Amino acid sequence: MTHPAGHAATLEPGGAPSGPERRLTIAEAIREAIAEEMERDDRVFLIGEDVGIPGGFGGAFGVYLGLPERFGRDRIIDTPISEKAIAGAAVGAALMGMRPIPDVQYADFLFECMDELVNQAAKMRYMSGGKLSVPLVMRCPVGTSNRGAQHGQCPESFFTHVPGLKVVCPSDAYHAKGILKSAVRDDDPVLVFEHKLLYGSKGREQAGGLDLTAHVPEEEYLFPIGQAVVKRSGTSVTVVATHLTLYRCLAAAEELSAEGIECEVIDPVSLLPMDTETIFASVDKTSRLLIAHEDTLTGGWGAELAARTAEERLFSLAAPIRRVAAHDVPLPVAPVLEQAVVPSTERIKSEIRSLCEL
Amino acid sequence: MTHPAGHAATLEPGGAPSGPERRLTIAEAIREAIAEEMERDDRVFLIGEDVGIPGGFGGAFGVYLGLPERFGRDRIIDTPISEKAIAGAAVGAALMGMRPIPDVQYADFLFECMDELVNQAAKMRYMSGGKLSVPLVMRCPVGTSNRGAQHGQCPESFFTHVPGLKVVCPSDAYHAKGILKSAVRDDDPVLVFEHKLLYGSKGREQAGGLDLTAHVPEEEYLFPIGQAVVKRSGTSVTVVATHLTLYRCLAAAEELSAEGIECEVIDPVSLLPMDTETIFASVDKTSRLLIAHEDTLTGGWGAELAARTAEERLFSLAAPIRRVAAHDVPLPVAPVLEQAVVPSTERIKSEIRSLCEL
Amino acid sequence: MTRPIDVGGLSGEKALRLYRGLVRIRRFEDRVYQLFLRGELPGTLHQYQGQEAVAVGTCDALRPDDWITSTHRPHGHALAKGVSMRGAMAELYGKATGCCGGKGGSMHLGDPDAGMVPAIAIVAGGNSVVTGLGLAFKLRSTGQVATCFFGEGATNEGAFHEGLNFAAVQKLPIVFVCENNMYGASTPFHLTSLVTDVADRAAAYGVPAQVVDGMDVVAVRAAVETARARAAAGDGPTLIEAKTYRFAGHSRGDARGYRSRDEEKEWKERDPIDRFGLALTTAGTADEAALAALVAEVTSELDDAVEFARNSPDPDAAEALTDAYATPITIGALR
Amino acid sequence: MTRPIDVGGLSGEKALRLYRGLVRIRRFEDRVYQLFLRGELPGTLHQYQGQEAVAVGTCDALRPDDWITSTHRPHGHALAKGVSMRGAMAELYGKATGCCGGKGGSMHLGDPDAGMVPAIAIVAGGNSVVTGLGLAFKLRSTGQVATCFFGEGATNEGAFHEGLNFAAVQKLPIVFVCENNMYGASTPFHLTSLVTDVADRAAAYGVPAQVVDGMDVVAVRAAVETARARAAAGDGPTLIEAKTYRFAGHSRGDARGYRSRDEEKEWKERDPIDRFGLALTTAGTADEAALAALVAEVTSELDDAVEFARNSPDPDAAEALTDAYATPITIGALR
Ligand SMILES: Cc1ncc(C[n+]2csc(CCOP(=O)(O)OP(=O)(O)O)c2C)c(N)n1
Ligand SMILES: Cc1ncc(C[n+]2csc(CCOP(=O)(O)OP(=O)(O)O)c2C)c(N)n1
Ligand SMILES: [Mg+2]
Ligand SMILES: [Mg+2]
Repeated sequence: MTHPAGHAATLEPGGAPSGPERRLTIAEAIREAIAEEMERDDRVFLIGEDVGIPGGFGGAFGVYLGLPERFGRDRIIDTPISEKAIAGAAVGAALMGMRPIPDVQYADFLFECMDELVNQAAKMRYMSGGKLSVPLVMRCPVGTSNRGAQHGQCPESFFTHVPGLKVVCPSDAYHAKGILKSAVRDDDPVLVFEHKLLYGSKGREQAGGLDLTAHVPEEEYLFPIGQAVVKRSGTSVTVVATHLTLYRCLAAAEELSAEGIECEVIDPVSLLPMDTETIFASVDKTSRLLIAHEDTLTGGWGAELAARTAEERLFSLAAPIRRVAAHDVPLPVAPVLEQAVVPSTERIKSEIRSLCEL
Repeated sequence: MTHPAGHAATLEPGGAPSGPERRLTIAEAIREAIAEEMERDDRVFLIGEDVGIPGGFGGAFGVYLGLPERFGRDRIIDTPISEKAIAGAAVGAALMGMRPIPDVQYADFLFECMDELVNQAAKMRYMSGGKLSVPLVMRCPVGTSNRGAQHGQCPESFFTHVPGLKVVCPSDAYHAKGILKSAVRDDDPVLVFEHKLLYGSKGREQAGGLDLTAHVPEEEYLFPIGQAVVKRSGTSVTVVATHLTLYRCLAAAEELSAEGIECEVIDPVSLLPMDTETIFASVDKTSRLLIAHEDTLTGGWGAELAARTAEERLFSLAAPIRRVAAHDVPLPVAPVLEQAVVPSTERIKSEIRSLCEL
Repeated sequence: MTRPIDVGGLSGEKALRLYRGLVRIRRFEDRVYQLFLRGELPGTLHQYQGQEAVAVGTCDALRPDDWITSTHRPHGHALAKGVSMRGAMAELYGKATGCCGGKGGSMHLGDPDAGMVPAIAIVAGGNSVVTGLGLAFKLRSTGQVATCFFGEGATNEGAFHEGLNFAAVQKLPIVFVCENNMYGASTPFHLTSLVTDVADRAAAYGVPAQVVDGMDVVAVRAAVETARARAAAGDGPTLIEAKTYRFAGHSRGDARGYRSRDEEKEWKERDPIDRFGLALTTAGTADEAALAALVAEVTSELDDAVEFARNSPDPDAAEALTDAYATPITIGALR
Repeated sequence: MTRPIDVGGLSGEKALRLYRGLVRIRRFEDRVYQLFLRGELPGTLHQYQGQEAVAVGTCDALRPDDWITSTHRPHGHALAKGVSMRGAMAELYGKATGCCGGKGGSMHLGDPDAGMVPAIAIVAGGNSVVTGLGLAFKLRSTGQVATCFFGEGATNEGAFHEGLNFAAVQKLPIVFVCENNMYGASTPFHLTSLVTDVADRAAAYGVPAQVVDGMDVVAVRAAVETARARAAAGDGPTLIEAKTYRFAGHSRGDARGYRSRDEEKEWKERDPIDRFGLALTTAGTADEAALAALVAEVTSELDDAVEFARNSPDPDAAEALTDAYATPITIGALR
């Protein structure tokens, strides 16, 4: 079984290596990552809406609380509600050698600065013949939370279709911290998608009783972009999933274990580049692949992984590649409707079951 | 073999049913479609940059020449360079029951109005509980022509990931006219992607010697959204491709025929919804699938088709699913570089050959 | 600061209509907040208390077949434009009987029958879309006018600029109503713009603009009436800046740490309902009893709406998969 | 109309430097047009003849380590800011020795060594990106200033609005230089804006603005010098509107049917090179011979650049796959 050394072996469900316990939420881990990187490198700064106003929110999800006091409002820069200016400022500053962390509150609002991301950030290095780089890190909260069609999208897949960008989706505090630090040090633009219900700032209830903390060591570490994590070993089927859906897959895996189905659950962590090596090694073992995400089905990142598998591992497969994703509709707000759209543990379970019967 | 009746049987390479010859370029066919629809329905109007200025261009590719004189500049509306206003105006007018055809010149500039397209046009019907609709048709020229990273993209795949939108990619005059008329009559927002080098306005040379005209009957017809066209029958491998790449696949097919490889070449015409029935029927026959597009590989529409095939036709496949696409880089301008990025006939041929050896 | 509202020339009927409009929104919002705290409503809320005079004054000056666009803070706009209280309340509950069938929710309230596009929760999202409403009315010479509500924070968005400029150039029948409540979420406007009055931005588009006391329903109504007439006459859009204040936090759970209690107090002294009521009774346009009776009526309407919403069925889960398209499409087959 | 250029106080050296700047661009563009017609250059061209005084006047007032952003029409900006003629010409040929290695092309000319971001061919694309340049200079107190070139057509884009407002609020060291050549492609500005002067839009952001004769290199230089000093002093951005005219079509193959030959003639009478040359000789700052010698030098430089470009190798096809990332990534493995 090929997976990156030193990680999968000692994993607990939260995903962190064992060691003296220091459990943080994702929000805390991200805050720590930003603070460490700002401390280490004075080129790093934050820029966005409601990020540093005294008495304010510390960003839409409270992640930045305390940072303005520590680093000053010159490096935690509040902006007008102007996504193009925010993203444009980040691109321009990055071109000049800075390491901006722009913030537009919800991933849904990235559509207001697509030109800056797709036409500028992603292409500047190439257009310049490799002379310039755009080391920015855009953090993008995704995921439904009964806020309707314009505040719950998971648009990460769009960006996997943009050469020049990198796209990561950490799902626990350990990897969120480690990969964010890698992203800040990366010379290319990185979009970091985080799931709102996993921040942990509101407690477990919001995420359906999940423990949203994970062990985060005191000592500094990086987690590389492009490396997947095997969250659970199994031999019956390979399950690749991110964010809240990952936890639903893990729950499904536990329940299915009683039925004799042993899922190998993989958190890809990075979508672009994706660690297909780890995933294919698992598929070689299990002969079955199910991909699950909260982003909508058609054209989602699961399609790319399925396509690659169908090209490179067709003959390893004993059954069709199955995807479980949000249905191809905008997000409704009524809880009963919302739950019908996004992948539930039940739906995942029944898909895995039917896949293992094939 | 299941494909829509009445089409595949009588097809010539241009794709039109046989009949008295009246050969038009795509540009002419589109102009005719718009004129007919404007004549038929006074809710239809054009709105965009440089579309109607006297002495001007008739749109960036001359498609609208003559229309202002015929329909008046109230219905061929020139705008500021304001993609958000153009798309927003189209969304708003469509909500009020009009049938706008907005134009932003190049598909690359859609990134300036992504919010209007993705968050508004695509979601309004759903958010309103089905009470409102957004019948707009956005025509989007795509494809490389030595203009570099920001004037040659094929971003159609992004929009296949947006529930609520429809996406079509006609590649010849017959289908371009028929599907554009269907799009105008459709109650949902439709994005029509057309390849610049196939317009035919500049003659064959630009498109590498292709005959860019096709028979377009005098009498009115519609071509439905969601129906594929079998452009060439064959038994060795199914090739699905759009736009200029479709013609390269057809050329490759002719050349490979001499080697005993008979390609079945399918023009999907619509990407969302896609006529997988026709494609799967072909795959059932050939057991091999190659998908080709000028859009970049990772996350392109070929991934979705591959994923669906790997789910629904895995056991029909005798070989891995192969994709030929633009490499995952921004577009360079130097001809030698540009040609190295987009799928060439040679590359297509060698991929098909190697696929048929498997 | 708290100039009395000029109710001269206001008929008793019209006065009570306006007063009722204000009270309906205030009571609705206060009740909704309680229901939210009790866990009856999903998601989040952006409330409208304090700004009622803007919605009511504006919509009262519009024709019933005029249309509005709204924002993430749409409850007041919806009620003022004529979305039924039942439909609005049921939508907040996510019920099948909601004005959007439970698909829209708090941030997307709307109803074609009332002339309200589902509210657009993208800041300034309505500012580009509204141009199409105006364009449709102009192209078909319907005499209708479109009104776009937006906050002062929205004026820093590209959509504000493109929308207003396009409307100006095309002389579209549109009224742009900016509710300047001084904050975009936690951020005070003066940190995001060197001009203090949003109205000063209109000159860049050759558009006339007017600052109006947004806590004075009569003043707002008058300004919009003039702007509507201008729009309907084919003379193009007007920008009205209503200076106002939201009494509540930006969204539920906002402790308002970024503004002072003194400032809040000052603005509460200009409460648009208290002030209007006082003016009416002082001028003798209405008496205390009439106002109280009206409040009682509103309370019943509200009780009924809550009852209706509570007793309404949840949407059928299968409904989640309808309405993305006019006719279902088969790729992305939903399973 | 054709007010003589005031060359008083201009040293001979500086005068000749400016004159050379103008001539270099004009000759470059004229030659490029011929080369294009001969089929030597791929793609399309957006040419700069007529507007030379804006690029030259602006860049002469900047420090070498200042940066500029540019547009789809960047040849003049590139030469004025110090991109080598060889590098620019070879880029137009798509050669490996081009300033962007053949990856950028006509619409993306640029070079970090000259302080020029690869030109952004999205209209107003530079207007948001430039704020980041200014922000970086401000945060690091480098004393550098960023300059953003854009057309009057770009001022209708959201990016113009957001970029200028953000720069104003943050007091960024930026000079916004609008080249108002009266047309965006075929569309006259007056059909797209009710204000005639772009400068009148600056007040909406509390930004000082100045209209300057864009056919007068000395006037442009003076305006930018002042604006640059203001920016460097920490007082924020200035908007300069240079009234100018493009002598050629919008892009190659544009027959200019949307404007009159009379209008073109009027503007050609204000040719920035002729006028400046005349002013210099009239004032005795330079003599005809000196100007002619300079033109001859430019011609040699140009001949050399063409020769260099022609003789340069095409990029290796494998180069197409480099530079998307700092280190190649493996998904989307390129084959
Ligand atoms: C494009 C976009 N950016 C950011 C947000 C997040 N957001 C929601 S409301 C708000 C503040 C809006 O301020 P303003 O326009 O003044 O309206 P108000 O809330 O004061 O009514 C912000 C930043 C959003 N919804 N859309
Ligand atoms: C966002 C965007 N929209 C449209 C275009 C197509 N286009 C290229 S140049 C141009 C006109 C630009 O006018 P202006 O800003 O005045 O610059 P000028 O060409 O006059 O130098 C247009 C519409 C584009 N490149 N980018
Ligand atoms: Mg506000
Ligand atoms: Mg111009």
